[in-house]
Amino acid sequence: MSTRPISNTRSVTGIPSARLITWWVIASEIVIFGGLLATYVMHNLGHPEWRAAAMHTNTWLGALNTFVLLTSSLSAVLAFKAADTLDGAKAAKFLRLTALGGTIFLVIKGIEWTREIHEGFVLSSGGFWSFYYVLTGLHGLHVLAGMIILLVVAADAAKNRELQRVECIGLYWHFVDIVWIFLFPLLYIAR
Amino acid sequence: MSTQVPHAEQGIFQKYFWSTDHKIIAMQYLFTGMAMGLIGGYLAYVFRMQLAFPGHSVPGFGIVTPGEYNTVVTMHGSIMIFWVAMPVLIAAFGNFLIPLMIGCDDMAFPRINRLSYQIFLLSAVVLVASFLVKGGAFGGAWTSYPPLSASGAYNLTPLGASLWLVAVALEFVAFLLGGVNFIVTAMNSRAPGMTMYDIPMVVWMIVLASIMFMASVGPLIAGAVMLLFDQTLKTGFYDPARGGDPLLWQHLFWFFGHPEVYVVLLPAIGIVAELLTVFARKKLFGYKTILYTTWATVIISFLVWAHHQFVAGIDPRMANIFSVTTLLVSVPITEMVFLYIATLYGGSIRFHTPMLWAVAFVAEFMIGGVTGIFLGASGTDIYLHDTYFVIAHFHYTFVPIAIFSVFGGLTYWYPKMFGRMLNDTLGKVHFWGTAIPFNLIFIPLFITGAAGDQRRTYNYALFAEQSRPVLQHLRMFATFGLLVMLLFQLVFLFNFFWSLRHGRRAEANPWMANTLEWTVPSPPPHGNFAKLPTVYRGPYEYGVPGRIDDYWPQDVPN
Amino acid sequence: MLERYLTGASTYAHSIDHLFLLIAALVGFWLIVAEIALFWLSFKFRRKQGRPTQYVTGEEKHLARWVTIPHLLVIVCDIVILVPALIVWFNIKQTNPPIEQTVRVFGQQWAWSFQQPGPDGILDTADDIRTVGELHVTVNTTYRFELRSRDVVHSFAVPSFRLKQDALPGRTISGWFRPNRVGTYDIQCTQICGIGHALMAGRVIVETPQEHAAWLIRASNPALAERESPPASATGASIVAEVRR
Amino acid sequence: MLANLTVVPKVAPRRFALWTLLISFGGLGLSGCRLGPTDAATRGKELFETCVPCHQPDGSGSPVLGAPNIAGMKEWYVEKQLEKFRDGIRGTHFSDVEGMRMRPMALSLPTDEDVKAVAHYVESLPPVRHASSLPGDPRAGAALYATCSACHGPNGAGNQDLGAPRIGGIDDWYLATQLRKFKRGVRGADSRDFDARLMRPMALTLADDDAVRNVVAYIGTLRP
Repeated sequence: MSTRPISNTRSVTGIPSARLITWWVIASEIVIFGGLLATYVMHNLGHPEWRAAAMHTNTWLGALNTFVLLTSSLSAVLAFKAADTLDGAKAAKFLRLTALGGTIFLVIKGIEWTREIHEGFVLSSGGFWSFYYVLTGLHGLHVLAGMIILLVVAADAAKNRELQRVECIGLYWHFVDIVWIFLFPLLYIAR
Repeated sequence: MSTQVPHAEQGIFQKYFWSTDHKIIAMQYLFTGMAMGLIGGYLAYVFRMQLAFPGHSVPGFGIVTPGEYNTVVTMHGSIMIFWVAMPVLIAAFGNFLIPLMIGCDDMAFPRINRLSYQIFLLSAVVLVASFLVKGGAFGGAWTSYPPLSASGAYNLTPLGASLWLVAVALEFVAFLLGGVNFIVTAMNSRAPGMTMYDIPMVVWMIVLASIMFMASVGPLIAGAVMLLFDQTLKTGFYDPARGGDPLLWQHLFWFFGHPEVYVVLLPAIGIVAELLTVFARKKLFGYKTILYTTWATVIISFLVWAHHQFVAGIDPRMANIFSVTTLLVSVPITEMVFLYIATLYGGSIRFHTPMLWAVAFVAEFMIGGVTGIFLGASGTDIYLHDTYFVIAHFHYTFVPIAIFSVFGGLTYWYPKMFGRMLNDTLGKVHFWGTAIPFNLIFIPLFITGAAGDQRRTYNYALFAEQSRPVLQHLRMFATFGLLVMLLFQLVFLFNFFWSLRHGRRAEANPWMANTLEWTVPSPPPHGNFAKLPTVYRGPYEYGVPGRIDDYWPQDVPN
Repeated sequence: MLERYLTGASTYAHSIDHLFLLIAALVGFWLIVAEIALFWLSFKFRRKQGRPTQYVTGEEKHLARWVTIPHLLVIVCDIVILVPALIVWFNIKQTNPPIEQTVRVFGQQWAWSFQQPGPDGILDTADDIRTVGELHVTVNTTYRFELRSRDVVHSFAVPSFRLKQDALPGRTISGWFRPNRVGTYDIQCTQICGIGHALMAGRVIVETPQEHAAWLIRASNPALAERESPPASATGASIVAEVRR
Repeated sequence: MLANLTVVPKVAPRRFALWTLLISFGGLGLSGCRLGPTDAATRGKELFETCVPCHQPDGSGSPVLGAPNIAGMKEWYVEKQLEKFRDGIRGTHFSDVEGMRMRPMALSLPTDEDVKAVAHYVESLPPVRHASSLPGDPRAGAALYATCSACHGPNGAGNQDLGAPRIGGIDDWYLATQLRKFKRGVRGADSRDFDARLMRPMALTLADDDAVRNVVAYIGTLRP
């Protein structure tokens, strides 16, 4: 790529621009998920019958997914530590491990969806299911996007380039993780 | 890691369509916005002609059927706010001014910037394409209330409704990307020595607008996805028969929609602050106070949204709270306007075209502001809600915002953008030909609104009270005003394109202004500054006692 | 003030009109003061040779109070407006005066229809009178309306009554009005409801008790009505001609 | 110090602006001439745009919206029905949901001449036939149709003198809906609707909904 503009290298606040913009992107994502979750919670309070629908989600698979995602976050932290010591190859290894975690998450999510669709619960089967598919689907898209970025960053990091990006994608991955931490109890446990 | 590397000669496509240079991207936003503005103006012409001569064929359009009328007003509203005011005020001026005014060579993330424009362009293309699909473009008002918008059987523009939502959602994403870039650039990439209070007001305002946009639009993006699913996948988020709630959309929409007004207002008043100080040769009266009042406005504007829904079936007790917060928002805004007026005190005012726009902005915006009180007071809103009084009110805010301040800004920064001066005489002809007819359009509409004319009505013939001849004459008068105003825009277009080639060459600082963009050649070269500047003082040091020059650029050591 | 533009025909029309007048007077005053200040300053401090700019930061106490004091006065005016505004709102939307009659209002694409008690005076009995586009009420009687929508959001508005309330599908929203002037008034739909939005016209006919009783007999006995002249509904005569008239 | 900003350029833009304005005003004036009536055929076609959202560009209707197939319907009948809608004779019954959607659209036609123009255009549309959508026994319906054939003709072609429209080739779901409306008095109850008041007792001879479907199925076999 061409050279970096000066504006990108300046840091008046003391926070590197890359980290700063990651935080702002996460902030805007929080508003999107926050709005959706708040809407869901408000509706859930007004519809006691949704509890019955929520009984059909598989708590065990959900819990397993929580575990998978938390583990992948751990490897994202390890990748950041490796990048901090300028060990690009190691960072890349951990990033790919994180992406693998994301893949497992999506596979399990896919199994869940398949089961639910087989049981006849689809997007249009009522309020709870509409929210369920929209929330998990939107989250799944974020996981997918995160995985792609993880792999791109890993490819660079393996050649010891752009190591500052390891931290940014790590932050983003934690955010995706935390969104799941909110989704899991709301969709699987609160019945 | 250094800039100032001489860039290889790029092809036309590389230079104008694939550039990461903030100035080119600003121009892309500006010209896209202007093109969309022409469409929006044409639509206004169509529905005003229909209202003045109902049932007659409108020259250049044909007979306006009820369905077409809905489409035309819906698209006029959507285009003017989302595809004209937003791109021009925030993106075009933001992209052009922020790096230049804070003294750096580009945005912090130039490629994100390019991506933001490309998504925006895509959204504009989707919107324009929606005119061509079967059933025509969406006709359920720019507020898009479900269940009307949620079902093709109700709105009768099933494809248009979905395309409209897709276009709006894409537009939001584009401005989120652009917005985080603005915020980070202004936070991190300022020239050495530029403290928070040395930032020119317009940069502050664009950044605050971006933060506000970011904080308000999220729920609506989620809401738009839900509405899209209601339209296409038969979910029931907004369908009361299936456990949904039509009011939910109204809350999500107005939680965004009201801050959105301030999102476009803030850059406009930022531009006006620059114009007033430069042409009055005055320091801005109470820089910090203006900043605090802006923050107050930003915060309060998140708490007023339900004043659009007083009679929408919300709990009537809630209306009291929102009535109070709505009148509360008038407090900081009034203070701000007073400070702007006070800035003129003791000045030495030059009435060049940009200054005319700036003063007209303040004068007209005040009318828009005070008429808002009638609508924020819940008692009178029962009667005035969704009448032409509302239309006249918000046009008295939006037209100064999206037209007056934009023309002021364009005439002021034109030499910096294109390296040539606009013709001042033509500029003044255009100014008077816009500002006077503008009042001719909307003052009659206040009266028809107070007489009960309801909005989005293509023909009042079935309403005995509304088809009184006097009201019809007022409508015709408003249409006359619009025609005159539209014609005078030709003067601007001519001036704009003629001056590109034939205008007098502009020196670096033709207006004797202080801010950093005037320290570089006009137009600025790629990379902006030959030597990156250091800032020694605030942006509005005009008429400082003891100096020979009445201005004191920010980058001059003493 | 609003009376000049449109007749008021219900008991609360006056309170809204007075509130409008109060706001107009207060904000009008401030608008004029501010506009005069703006134009006077623009004129007074226009560029003159040999008159330098004054260096004012806005922090100076003696100057800042020219902004602060008017600003405080504006806050006072805000409160003066707010209190009556909330009172008017409370009286119209939050109180329930003693109800004498009930009428059910339905909005649908694109007509207003009404269900009223028949001669027995009770709603939801066999003799209920159902009308489309026309509501007959008695003058000086307090009506409670129950508003419903059959499809999309509509807004039931009678400008002469200063009455406006959105109708939401799946919900019944009630309110009240008390007409105090005999005559025929427009019913509008003020919330966009599809391509027929502008044509969703109705009329409310405020009658004396005698007229209303006569209408009630006619309406509840269709056989009788057939022998009389057809009811005056919105005509299909040239709508261009109506505007020109 | 800013005095030299107003510069007289080489080409006088003032003169250009004047001409531009003059030409534009002139153009507007000329275009104003078009405000007068255009020829009826063009106007009918243009006004048909009002009907398109529900009845579709080819006039073949939309069952979802309850909009009948009107392509090729006779001008006299379309005009008569539009006038009935405009006068509040049709589309003003409390239970006539589709009629209430149609009435405002009929009212949106500016003049009676415009009604004629649209009706003329509707007749000029090539008729469209849809496959049947309701279950019904055409053989059982044939016997019932004897009552109808007196006015609507043995092949369902209609009879203008008797005010009977063509029913052959009309979509079955629409015929069934209208027969039910006649039976319930949703259509034909207005004292001014003479044709419909003739039709109502005929519809009442159909004993139940099976009879309605059967006769509609038989009408579906007619080729007028």
